[in-house]
Amino acid sequence: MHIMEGFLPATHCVGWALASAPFVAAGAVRIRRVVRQHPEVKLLLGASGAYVFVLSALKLPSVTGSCSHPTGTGLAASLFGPTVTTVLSAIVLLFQALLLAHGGLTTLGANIFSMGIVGPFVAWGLYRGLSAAGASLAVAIFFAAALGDLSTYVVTSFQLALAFPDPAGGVAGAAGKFLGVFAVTQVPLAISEGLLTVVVMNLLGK
Amino acid sequence: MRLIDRHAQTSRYRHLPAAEKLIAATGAMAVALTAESFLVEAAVLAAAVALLTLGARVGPRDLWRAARVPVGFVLAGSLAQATSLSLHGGLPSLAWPVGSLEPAAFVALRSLACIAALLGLALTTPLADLLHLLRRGGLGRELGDIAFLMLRIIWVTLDCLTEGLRSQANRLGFVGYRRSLRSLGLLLAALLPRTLGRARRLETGLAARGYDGALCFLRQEQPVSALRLGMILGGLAALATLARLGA
Amino acid sequence: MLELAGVSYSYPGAVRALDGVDLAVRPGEKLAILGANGAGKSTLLLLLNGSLRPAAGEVRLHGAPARYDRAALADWRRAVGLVLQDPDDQLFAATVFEDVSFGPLNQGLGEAEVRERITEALETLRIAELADRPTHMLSFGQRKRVALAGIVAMRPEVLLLDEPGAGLDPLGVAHLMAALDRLSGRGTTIVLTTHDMDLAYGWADRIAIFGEGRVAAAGSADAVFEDADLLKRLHLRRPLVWEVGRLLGSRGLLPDDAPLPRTRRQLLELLQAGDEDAAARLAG
Amino acid sequence: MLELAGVSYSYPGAVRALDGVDLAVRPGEKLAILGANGAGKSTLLLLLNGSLRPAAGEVRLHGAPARYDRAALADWRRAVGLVLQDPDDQLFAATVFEDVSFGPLNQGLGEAEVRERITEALETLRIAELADRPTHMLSFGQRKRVALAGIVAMRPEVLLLDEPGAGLDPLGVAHLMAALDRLSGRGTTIVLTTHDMDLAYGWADRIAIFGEGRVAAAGSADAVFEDADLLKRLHLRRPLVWEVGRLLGSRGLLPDDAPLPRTRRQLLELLQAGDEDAAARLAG
Repeated sequence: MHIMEGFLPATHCVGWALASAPFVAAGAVRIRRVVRQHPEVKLLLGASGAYVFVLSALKLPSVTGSCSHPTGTGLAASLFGPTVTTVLSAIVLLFQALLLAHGGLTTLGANIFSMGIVGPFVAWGLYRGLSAAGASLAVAIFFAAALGDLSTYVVTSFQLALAFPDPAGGVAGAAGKFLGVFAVTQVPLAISEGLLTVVVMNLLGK
Repeated sequence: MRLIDRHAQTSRYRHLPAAEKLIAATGAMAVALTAESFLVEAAVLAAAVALLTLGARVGPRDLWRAARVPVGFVLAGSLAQATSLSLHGGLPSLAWPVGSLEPAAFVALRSLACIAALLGLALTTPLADLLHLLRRGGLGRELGDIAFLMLRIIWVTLDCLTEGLRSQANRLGFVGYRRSLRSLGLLLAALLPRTLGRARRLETGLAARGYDGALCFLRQEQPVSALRLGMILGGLAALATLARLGA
Repeated sequence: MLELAGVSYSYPGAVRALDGVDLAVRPGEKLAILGANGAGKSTLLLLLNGSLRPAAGEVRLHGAPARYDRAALADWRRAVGLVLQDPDDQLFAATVFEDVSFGPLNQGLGEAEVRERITEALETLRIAELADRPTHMLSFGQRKRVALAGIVAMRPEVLLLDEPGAGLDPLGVAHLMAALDRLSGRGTTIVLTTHDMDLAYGWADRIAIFGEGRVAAAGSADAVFEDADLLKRLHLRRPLVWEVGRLLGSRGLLPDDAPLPRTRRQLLELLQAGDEDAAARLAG
Repeated sequence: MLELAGVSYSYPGAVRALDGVDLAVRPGEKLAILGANGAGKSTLLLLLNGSLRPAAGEVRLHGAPARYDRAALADWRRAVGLVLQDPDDQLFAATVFEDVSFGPLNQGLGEAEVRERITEALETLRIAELADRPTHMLSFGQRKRVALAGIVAMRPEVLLLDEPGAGLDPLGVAHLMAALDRLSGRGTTIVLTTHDMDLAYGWADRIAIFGEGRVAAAGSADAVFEDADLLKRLHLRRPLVWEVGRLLGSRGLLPDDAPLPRTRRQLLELLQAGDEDAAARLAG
């Protein structure tokens, strides 16, 4: 779920950009090092990024019948690792803003934080954790991808709540509202994305 | 998916320097984000829409198609902002608190103004032109190259995806939720090795052209015009003044 | 049985691709649609199976105007199968068997029936031995045939093929056309697009010339290839076999009672037969 | 000038693709390499420009065995340009102009020189009007020509082309072959692979038949197409123009002094000329 252009106040835009910057920079430094040692990785990374973009531009059928775009971060994180995924997601989010008008330039930092950092790291952590705890591969992948997607939506709702706290319920109340408004599309989407990722990883594992 | 790009590639403003268009769009966004008056937001929105429809001659239907997803988000988000959630005996209840409508409406208008400014940039400027600015302005050689390769491979991969979806639909792959999910899974799983394979073949293809790890190419672009830049900055200054007066 | 009436279509932001196309496909026929690259032949096929919806005009299936709701489209695609040009866009599963099973399984058929369909389709295309092979290790010609088998296994009444011969070597084309003849023999209506005039001439019952957004001529090969100006304007040229056959005929060099040759083989046999006639005359 | 001596190569996990290939490319010639799909023609070209390294045997450039270090490869590719079959494997930039500039820039040329090279290459391919167009909005035929322009702008001595005609309609092929003729006229040596026998027959100075991992025959078209058994074994067939020309010649139906026709146009003109001869005899 993207926060659209102009929706966040200027201070929040700057704040989230600063919060995301270290993660993107760390990933960029790592990519730069790998690419300098193995120049052929550059093309593979370009293709991987294109794949992540196409993935997130796909219309996903959802159990409620509505259609929505997956984040793709769960699949991307399990294929390429969270650090690389953060950088690729940052570029993908920039492309989405300029090719689809989804998200925006002023909200890029906030969207990178939810979709490029929290999502992939939650997915990656869950995948590692559940696998280590002895869960089957399908279960680990399902929860990693579904909760990775869901965490993006939860973080986005909190970002909105921080910007627009509820006069009565404060930030927590506002978060509840935003979670509620977008739940109709986002919860079924997370389940679909989890299931889809299981199908894809099963096929790729063959 | 290709709507915005198609407009950007064929726009009357395509050949204006990307830097000018970027300054105009981000400048307008900056004014909109810092202003606190409805009038200024409305002025930015009106200016961007006028430039798009009258200047760049984007049809109203295409403009709506490009804007509908972000506008949907803005409406839902502002609705949530305008209402108030409180707990009464454990049950959540919604209310429309007095005075909540105005700030919500302001945020909605501000967001629409910024979306219009973003579209003003996106519908007139090919993404590659903006990537050039970014590459020069700190994105770095490696990431810049990766972003360019991504852009090129995205188009090729999208063609494969469209044809794949079509072929699966021909074989009734999207009848029902379970089948749809399975079909999409099959398609994505087949697409990954294909996309990575393309990267390998592209490596061979570029090597035949002397590729040694750096993607260099010559650009044809108009130099930034002091006159146009002055007009853009003048317009932005006028908006900023309006914002100050309004506040 | 399948009909376009005044159909127009254009891709967003592009010049009009189809502009008032009328075309009726007759039951059981072999119809070739000829046109230069970019003439809109693929668009035509996508309209014929409901993948695209016309901006104006209508598509009729068994006489009734086509509908574009989910259920109607599913029925339509059961009746009208479309094979796209690039096989790589159409193969998804790990093995040939699995890939061909995709359509019949989606039709909701039972396992025994699905197996029978797969066996039959692979048999028709003479690729039974490939059943267990991974799809990514097939040659281009094999992949083309597997993609076709995936549609054939759904037993459509009408089979649409977009440039079936493109990228194949002569042997690959011959294999594919032989399979189409077997399908045609069993009553399947076949429509294909091609820019290979000789291929169309040798194979089709009826030819439609497509260009400038509409069907410029349709009918028997002889009628259609008569109009040299039209062909030239649409960047097409007559089949070489047609040209040579005509010229030889007009010089009286072909046996009087023989029909004009339609395939390379017929042409060469007639020429050789002429040789033997001459030899016989010399000897006698 | 460019030579394969006893070259073998196999892809990991696959049967041997090339098995002791000997082939010498002569300066300034137009050489067509004929073979069925999957015969290994593409592998051959990749070996000829150093993209693959032979498992056995050696590649010689100007008489010296090729080396595979970075500097040597750069020189090699300056001399020997390779155009792949799928243009999407060779294009990477957002616009045609930018894309064509890539090769010359890699050669270390100055900006003015690069601009001149681009103009010339686009001119040679008659696509000057595409300079500003985004690569992803070009048709397949246009992408093919842009990919070729990207190599032509590097002014190689030898130009290698993998299936240049594949996927193009007759007009597209004609445009491409005309561009190759212009390049050949300026002294560029051209080697292309194809499975279109008529294309090779009409264009090439010399033909190499490739199959079963080696060069089975090489020489003039007339010599090479003589061996019907070999062609059959390698799933190739003679050009139709060759067959018809021979049969007509053997029946004395072509003017005695005229050489056998090599292109469709020559064949048809000869047949028509024969018509007029006959008419003249009747009138006289």
